[in-house]
Amino acid sequence: MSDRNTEAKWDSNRARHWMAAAARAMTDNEQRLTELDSPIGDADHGGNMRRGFQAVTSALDSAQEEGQLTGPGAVLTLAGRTLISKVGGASGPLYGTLLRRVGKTLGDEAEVDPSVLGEGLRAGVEGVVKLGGAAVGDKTMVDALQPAVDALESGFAAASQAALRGAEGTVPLRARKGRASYLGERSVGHQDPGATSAALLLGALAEVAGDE
Amino acid sequence: MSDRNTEAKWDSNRARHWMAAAARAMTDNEQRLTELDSPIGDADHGGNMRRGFQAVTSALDSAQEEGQLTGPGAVLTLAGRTLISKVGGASGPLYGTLLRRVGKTLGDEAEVDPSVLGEGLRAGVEGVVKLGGAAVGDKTMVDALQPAVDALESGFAAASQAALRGAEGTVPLRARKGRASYLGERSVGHQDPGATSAALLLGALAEVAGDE
Amino acid sequence: MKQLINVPETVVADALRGMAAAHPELSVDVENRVITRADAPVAGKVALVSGGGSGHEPLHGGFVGPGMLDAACPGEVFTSPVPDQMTRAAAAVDSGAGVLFVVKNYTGDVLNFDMAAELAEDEGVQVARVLVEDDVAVTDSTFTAGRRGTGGTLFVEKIAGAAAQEGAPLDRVAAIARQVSESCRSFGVALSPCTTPAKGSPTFELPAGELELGIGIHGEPGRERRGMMTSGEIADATVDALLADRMPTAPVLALVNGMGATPLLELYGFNAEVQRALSERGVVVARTLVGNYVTSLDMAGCSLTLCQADEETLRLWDAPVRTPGLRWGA
Amino acid sequence: MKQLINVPETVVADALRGMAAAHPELSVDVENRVITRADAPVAGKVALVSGGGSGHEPLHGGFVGPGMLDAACPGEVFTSPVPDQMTRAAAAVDSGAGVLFVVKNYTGDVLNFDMAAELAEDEGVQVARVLVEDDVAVTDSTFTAGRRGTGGTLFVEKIAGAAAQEGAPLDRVAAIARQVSESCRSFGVALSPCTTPAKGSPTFELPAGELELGIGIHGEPGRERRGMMTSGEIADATVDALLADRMPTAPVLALVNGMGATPLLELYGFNAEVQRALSERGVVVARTLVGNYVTSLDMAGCSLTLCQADEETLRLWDAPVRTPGLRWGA
Ligand SMILES: Nc1ncnc2c1ncn2[C@@H]1O[C@H](COP(=O)(O)OP(=O)(O)O)[C@@H](O)[C@H]1O
Ligand SMILES: Nc1ncnc2c1ncn2[C@@H]1O[C@H](COP(=O)(O)OP(=O)(O)O)[C@@H](O)[C@H]1O
Ligand SMILES: [Mg+2]
Ligand SMILES: [Mg+2]
Ligand SMILES: [Mg+2]
Ligand SMILES: [Mg+2]
Repeated sequence: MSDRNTEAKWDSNRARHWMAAAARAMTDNEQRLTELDSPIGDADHGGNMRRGFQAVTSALDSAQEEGQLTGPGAVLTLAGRTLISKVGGASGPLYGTLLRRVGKTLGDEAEVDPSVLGEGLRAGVEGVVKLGGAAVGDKTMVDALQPAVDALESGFAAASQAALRGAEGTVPLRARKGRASYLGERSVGHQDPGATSAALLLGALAEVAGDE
Repeated sequence: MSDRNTEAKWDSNRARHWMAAAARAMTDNEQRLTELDSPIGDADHGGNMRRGFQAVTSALDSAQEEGQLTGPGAVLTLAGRTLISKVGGASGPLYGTLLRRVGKTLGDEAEVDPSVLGEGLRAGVEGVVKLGGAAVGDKTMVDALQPAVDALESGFAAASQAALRGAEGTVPLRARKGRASYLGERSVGHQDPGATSAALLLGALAEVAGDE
Repeated sequence: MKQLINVPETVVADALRGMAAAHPELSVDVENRVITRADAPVAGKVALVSGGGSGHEPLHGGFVGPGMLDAACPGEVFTSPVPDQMTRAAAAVDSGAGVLFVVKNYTGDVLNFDMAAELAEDEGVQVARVLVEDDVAVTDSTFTAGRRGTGGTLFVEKIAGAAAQEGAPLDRVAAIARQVSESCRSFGVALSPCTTPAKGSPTFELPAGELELGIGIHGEPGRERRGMMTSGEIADATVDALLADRMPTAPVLALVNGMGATPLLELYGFNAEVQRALSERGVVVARTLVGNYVTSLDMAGCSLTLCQADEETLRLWDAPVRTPGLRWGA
Repeated sequence: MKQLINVPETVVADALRGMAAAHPELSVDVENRVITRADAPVAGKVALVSGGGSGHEPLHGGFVGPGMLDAACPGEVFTSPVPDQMTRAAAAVDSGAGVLFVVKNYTGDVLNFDMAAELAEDEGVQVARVLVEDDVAVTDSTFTAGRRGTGGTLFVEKIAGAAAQEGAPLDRVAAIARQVSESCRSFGVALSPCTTPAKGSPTFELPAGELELGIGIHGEPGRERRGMMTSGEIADATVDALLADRMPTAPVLALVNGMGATPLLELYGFNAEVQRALSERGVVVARTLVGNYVTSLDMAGCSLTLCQADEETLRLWDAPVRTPGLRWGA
């Protein structure tokens, strides 16, 4: 994945493409996410993500038709609000908060620099940490999100790579947050589903950042 | 099996031996009877027969201690009453009626000729047919009992053989009585559990008739 | 299948001890296997006694209480009880107004209850009997033991129980019971077989992707095996089977019954399809009961019972009932 | 495992349509997934709102009615509902006396209910919250998301519901709810896993001859796997786990709960062993409820909840309740 377009501005279309790519990734990986959520969770993460991001794309389509998507901030704020009001579970409020915070940071501008989007992501991940109380190493989505924003300086592709490595790095961890924590030692040896979907979300970002 | 002792009289001890041999046969074949009762019934015939005949032997033991078993008629009447009050299901009243009728026919005598026992069996099977309304060919215990009493002229061993053949002959039949009848055509191809236990009961009789 | 039991031999006795501990309003004779209302006999009231093999809970023991049964006799799993239980129960609950035996039509139940009726009458108890035979999956009744008694039993016990509670005499209670029994039709479907404690393995094989139509409540296989169907298709097939036998006119009572292992979530979803199927065929339902009431151990599946009511039976259906398994009204 | 469904996507909506058809005393908003008492808001009464993932029926929707909940919000299967449902429910049932949210302690439920509380308060509804966290199988709470909310939820909803029905103000209802919540302890055992509609296969593997101790109600595996045990051994292990955490003094309420696919016959038998185990350890039980109340789809198994009561909570427990899933009193 090349970063040739990482300097290009982010407008509402590009933000929508990110959400569309995320929806595709969640749909394609629904079964895998649910399988990961079975041994250490309750087997609903794939459905939650697919349902949530599909709701996001249709909410964005409607808002676009009505001319409400005046900038990338509006897109991501609506995406976050939609996740909160359609997903449920732990992941709905957490991902919803993440995207809403990104959107809030981007504000009302019609387009923003990639660095502003990066700033937004940092704020978003802070929001996730504040809401969920998880730290790196607790075997949650934070284990993918935090390394990703830490790598943002080197571009979105690097962030996506870091998220992937972070997700894979959850395998040996013992969970301390979320449903997997109930298993204690038995949570070891399984990859965290939320960290995996976080890597998909960052992957979709890198794809859109690099391809346009 | 030889009929060398078929001429010997039947007293209360010999009747008790029949019941004890029947109890052994039912216990040894419990699983088989239940397996037969699974595809075309409700998987309880083995338990019913084991439970019933074990109750019979303990009732007989108590009655013997109290000196109440003055003849084979008393033994078989008590056996029948015990089956009625301990087994339940279709087989409890039917086998209970069979043995009670035998006992009633034998009356109060201290011992009776084998031919009187044969007469009793004929009356008993009549009682079963009257109570249950099944005819030969309906795929029930009557398919073993009726040929058995028809063969009684040739002795108990012959009756036992006829019961066995009758039980095996139920395989191709379509059931018209009892639980198996609900299956219609699908009852074909399975041996009737009650006919099978009837053959065991007659087998126990032949054993005791021939061995003493 | 694994079971939450000690040993197969004590399953029924253990359950009765557990019922006794949970229900002080019942009097449970564990040794003799008779469950009665603790306040029985109720002066002047006709008493209802039912029973059958265990494994169908809450039927019948869970239906003992004001407005329904006065006593229940649980047999071994899937084995009808013995006459001694029924005569003992009749003697315990008879106030002198007589006893109605509610009997599901199975050879064993019929034979044992008939023997008990004779014995009880010898002891001076006036006995009437109603036979429940509602399962339309049993066709060609002349070549079979006749239709099985299944879900309709609940309607007979509830409605006749309400009549008895109101003080109707024995012949009236029996007449109402027979009318309800004749007005009930049931049809059942299994998605998985059940496992009896004694056998310890499923009573029949049902591969993934197949179901059995027209099953009974004793783990016996049904009349027909088909490829897996949706809840809507099962509702259509079930409703068609019932209406082909009898087209009820309003008011109609419906029991959407789970066989034991089907989650309530699925059962309610099935009810939505049943209501759609019925209304598409012009049947208007006055009352619907959804739940696990006439079960078959851990079988997954469902049955539908339709009961053609009239103003009087509808009123008796709505009358108060206070049992562990069914409860409403004051 | 086969399921009685149309397609996984419509399972919850189908069930709500089926509930609506069966329960005219409830008002079911299928589109927005809110179940309320048809007579809500009840003037002057504090309203109780609960909710959570579907798959635990009758919890919570089956507990809506006089004496218990005013509204329930069902999420997708095993997925907590969304804030919109809760704020909508709160607005529908608030009479001005305020709303108590009864929340089971799961990250998702807590986050969504907290967001809803903020939104509802913005809209002028007074909201209090009680967290149910009764599952002693979750140890080392500091290294986990904390104890799960399971069977204790029923006690909280019933007892706080009775207080609200009697006219207690919000702070009092919330205080009682918290007291009950703190007094409940639960422990669950699975004999077989469950199958979610979306996954279509069991959520974990449990070979013949093994069981899981310390399971939750979302198909998640437990803390420990053991060789198959008898009902008596399971009762001993369960009671020991509960009493090690808290030794209750009289009066004690007990819920012997089935996980969904365990026959009532087995559950009553298990209750006999639970009562034995408790009395051997000196615990006297004042009330026992046996049945499938807080389930996990088609999981076979059971859980035990003990609730330390006092004279006041015992009285509120005995107070009338009229819901599809729990009903007693006038
Ligand atoms: N407190 C938390 N902070 C951050 N992430 C969390 C927290 N709790 C759970 N998660 C994430 O949520 C994922 C589970 O999401 P999902 O299955 O959709 O919700 P639920 O656990 O409610 O079923 C976990 O894999 C984990 O990554
Ligand atoms: N009407 C009948 N007449 C004679 N025998 C019958 C009749 N009905 C059933 N049986 C016999 O009873 C057997 C079943 O006995 P059992 O399994 O103990 O009782 P149930 O059918 O009540 O479970 C059948 O295999 C059949 O041989
Ligand atoms: Mg999950
Ligand atoms: Mg049988
Ligand atoms: Mg039987
Ligand atoms: Mg979930």
